[in-house]
Amino acid sequence: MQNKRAHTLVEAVNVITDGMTILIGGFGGPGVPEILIDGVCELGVKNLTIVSNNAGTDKSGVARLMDVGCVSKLICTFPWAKESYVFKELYDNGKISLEIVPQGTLAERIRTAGAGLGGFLTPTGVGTDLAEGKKALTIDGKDYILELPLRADIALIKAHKADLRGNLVYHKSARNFNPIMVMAANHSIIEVSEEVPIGNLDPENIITPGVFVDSYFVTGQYKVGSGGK
Amino acid sequence: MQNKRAHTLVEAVNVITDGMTILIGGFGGPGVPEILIDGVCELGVKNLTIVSNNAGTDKSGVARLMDVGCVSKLICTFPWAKESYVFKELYDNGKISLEIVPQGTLAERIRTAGAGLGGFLTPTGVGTDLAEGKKALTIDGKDYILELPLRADIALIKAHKADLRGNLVYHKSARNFNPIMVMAANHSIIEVSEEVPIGNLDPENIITPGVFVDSYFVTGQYKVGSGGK
Amino acid sequence: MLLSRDQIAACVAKDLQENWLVNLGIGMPTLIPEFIPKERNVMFHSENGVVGMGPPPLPGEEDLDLISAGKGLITLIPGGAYVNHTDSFAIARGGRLDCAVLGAFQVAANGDLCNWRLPHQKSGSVGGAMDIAAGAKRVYVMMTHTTREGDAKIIAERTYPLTAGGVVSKIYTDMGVISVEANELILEGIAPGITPEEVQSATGAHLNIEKVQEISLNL
Amino acid sequence: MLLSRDQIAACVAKDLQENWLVNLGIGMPTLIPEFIPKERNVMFHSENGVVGMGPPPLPGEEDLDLISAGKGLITLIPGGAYVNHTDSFAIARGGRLDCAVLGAFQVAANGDLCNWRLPHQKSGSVGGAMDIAAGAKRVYVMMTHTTREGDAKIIAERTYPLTAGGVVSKIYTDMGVISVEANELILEGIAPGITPEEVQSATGAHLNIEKVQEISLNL
Repeated sequence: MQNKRAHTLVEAVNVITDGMTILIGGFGGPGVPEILIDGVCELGVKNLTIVSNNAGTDKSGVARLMDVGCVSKLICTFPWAKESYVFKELYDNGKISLEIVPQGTLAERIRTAGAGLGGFLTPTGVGTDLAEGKKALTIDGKDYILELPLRADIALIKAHKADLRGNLVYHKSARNFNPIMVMAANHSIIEVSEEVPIGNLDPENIITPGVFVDSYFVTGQYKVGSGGK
Repeated sequence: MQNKRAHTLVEAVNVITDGMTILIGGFGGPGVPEILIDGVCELGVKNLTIVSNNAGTDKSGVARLMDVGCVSKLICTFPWAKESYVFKELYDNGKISLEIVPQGTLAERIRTAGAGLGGFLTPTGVGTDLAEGKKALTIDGKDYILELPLRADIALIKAHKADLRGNLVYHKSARNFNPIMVMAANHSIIEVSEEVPIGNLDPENIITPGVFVDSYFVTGQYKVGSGGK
Repeated sequence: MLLSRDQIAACVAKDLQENWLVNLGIGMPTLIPEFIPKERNVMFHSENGVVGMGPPPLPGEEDLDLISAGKGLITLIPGGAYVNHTDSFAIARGGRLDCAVLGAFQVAANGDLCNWRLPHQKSGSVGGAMDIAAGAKRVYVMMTHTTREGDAKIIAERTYPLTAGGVVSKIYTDMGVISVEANELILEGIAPGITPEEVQSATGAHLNIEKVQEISLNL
Repeated sequence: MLLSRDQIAACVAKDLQENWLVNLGIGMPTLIPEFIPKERNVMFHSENGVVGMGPPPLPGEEDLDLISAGKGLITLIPGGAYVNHTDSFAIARGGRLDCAVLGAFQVAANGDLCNWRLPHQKSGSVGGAMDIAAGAKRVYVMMTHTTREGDAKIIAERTYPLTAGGVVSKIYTDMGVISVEANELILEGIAPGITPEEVQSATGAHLNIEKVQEISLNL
């Protein structure tokens, strides 16, 4: 059976190269793969396009990735939070570009990519600035805009437990975007707190089947900022 | 708190009236709400449009509903199975009309309705007879057809357990269409084997949150064909 | 006297009905749950995948993996459930929210909601506002009646970037409660000690004041 | 001599690689799993929501709620999972199936697959075939080489209703194994005792027979 476990953080993330588009799970703090992000920071890659709900908190998570200069574009829903000052400074200095997407649309665009579909019609954003340049359709008298799939090279995912097949379960509101993002990338990398034997996860309760998982890194006692060792 | 429990089968199903569109869960035998169907047969309603993967097995499930004369149209993926002879006879005699939908498209059309979206682009069926009359779009050089949401008046759902809020879990491959259909009807009715207290279902493992459930009937020792008593 | 934030929250809470599923925007709307009577079953949805949001945790019972859309620590009520982001927005967009209570920069007389970007800003933080406003059965707005500068936020026609068109049905402010009807704004409730004329002069659209009643603060 | 159904299944099984996720159509393809070597990790997807389909249950261990897409009783392998129908088709359409092995009425030289409706039928049973054929990374066809009447099923251009265009990459029949390349059909394997000319004459499209090898029945 395929061994999906990455034995070091470097092994987990070194498929990432300059210019890639990366989905990063999380909403606020919960579900952000902080340790994988730490690994990407160490890699020193450039010009990443990051897709994530938030623009990071202080200098952690997505903010750290931007702070060390890896990111040239951010696709998110809520960039202007007080705690996202790293993003604000880069943006004000013209060093990062931004695409704002409504949250439900962002989730659905990612799912659409994962499901092998070509787009969807949503009522969200009709008549607003965010509909500009998008195809409009009226179905049964109701107005919709066509939104396109958002596929990525890489997904960085935080989960609670993985078994040896890569089956995943999450923890409370840390689930958020993670189970969708894991479906929508060419290569998914999972940060998990715990690895469990096959059979330990009830097949009724598995949230992400292992078929969506390319590799996982078990964090154990790893501390963010320790340099990927 | 809202009491979603229907105390009799009649109470569960008597919101159904002539001409309604009804989603019925199940794939093959597993997940078919046989007892709710029994209740609908007793009601004697007419001209129902039924959406279900199969055309029924022998004289049970959807086949029984057709056999007693409730159904004027069937939307399904796989009507021509040996065991679906009730449908075949009605169809050959011009007594029922048929719409064939690819299975993934059927699931997605139902989900699209439940998610409040207006349609989706799928590569499934491109260039086939089933694409006739559907809008075609090319996105990034790939061809898609636009499929529209499939919403219903009623969903008849089979689940394994419900708690008092209507949270549901399913059983093995009896899950199938049920968790999607329950989202896509104006009124959902659930057939469950067991009712459990609030807190009995782990919130991490609930497949259908109770917000999608309008009423449920606990089958207990009920036997199909006993006349709704 | 202008209503306090808690008093506005209490006014909204009074109108949230038994068995409703409600989404609360960040800021002022998060004050609402504590004013819902204990015996009334109102369920809260948080768009980050929490169906059945409960009050903040007791000291020592915090879980950093359980937050609201506003990023505050919360709990889950018994019988609540966790869902992923697409399922959470299927709830919102799919018409399962009986009500969303949102903040706003502007509300127009036709129910247009503007709450995601100010006109002078290059960009805004949309979050889930557009999806929730487009999908909820009812959109209630909770805000101060005017800007800090005293400008009207309730106006005849919006001048700010749109969040969702024609969706707002009720507006709760520190001056009163306004119902958005097909052809007019109806002042239903007014803060004690304020006159309908004062509310009208702080409002940029015509108010029908015929049926106004003083808000009882013993809510 | 023509290959038996089991022998065709063994030919397909030989080509299913370690760690692949595979969907099996109803009918003949369901014979494949028993010919996969025990030590090889090939995982089977059943579109009715089973990821990790295992062999039929032992007597006394049947569960009527656990069936394959072909409606036969099955088991779940350790580490398998249940998903709903949209998630199951997200797997299929989203490119997660390394291979789908399907039956067919016709396969054209360009890889067109026809397997859901015969031309004289008013209607057909499409099931999941169109989604799976459109989404799988590789589509293998497993069928008899000709119809019962002896007509070719592998032809230059399809005459039957299409399931999915240009998707078939390999064809396994009772006469041999054919690879569908960009510009030609290549006869790779042939049943012992049959000549390439016999295969060609039973085929409605040109076959490149230059590299054909006899199929070893000690698979």
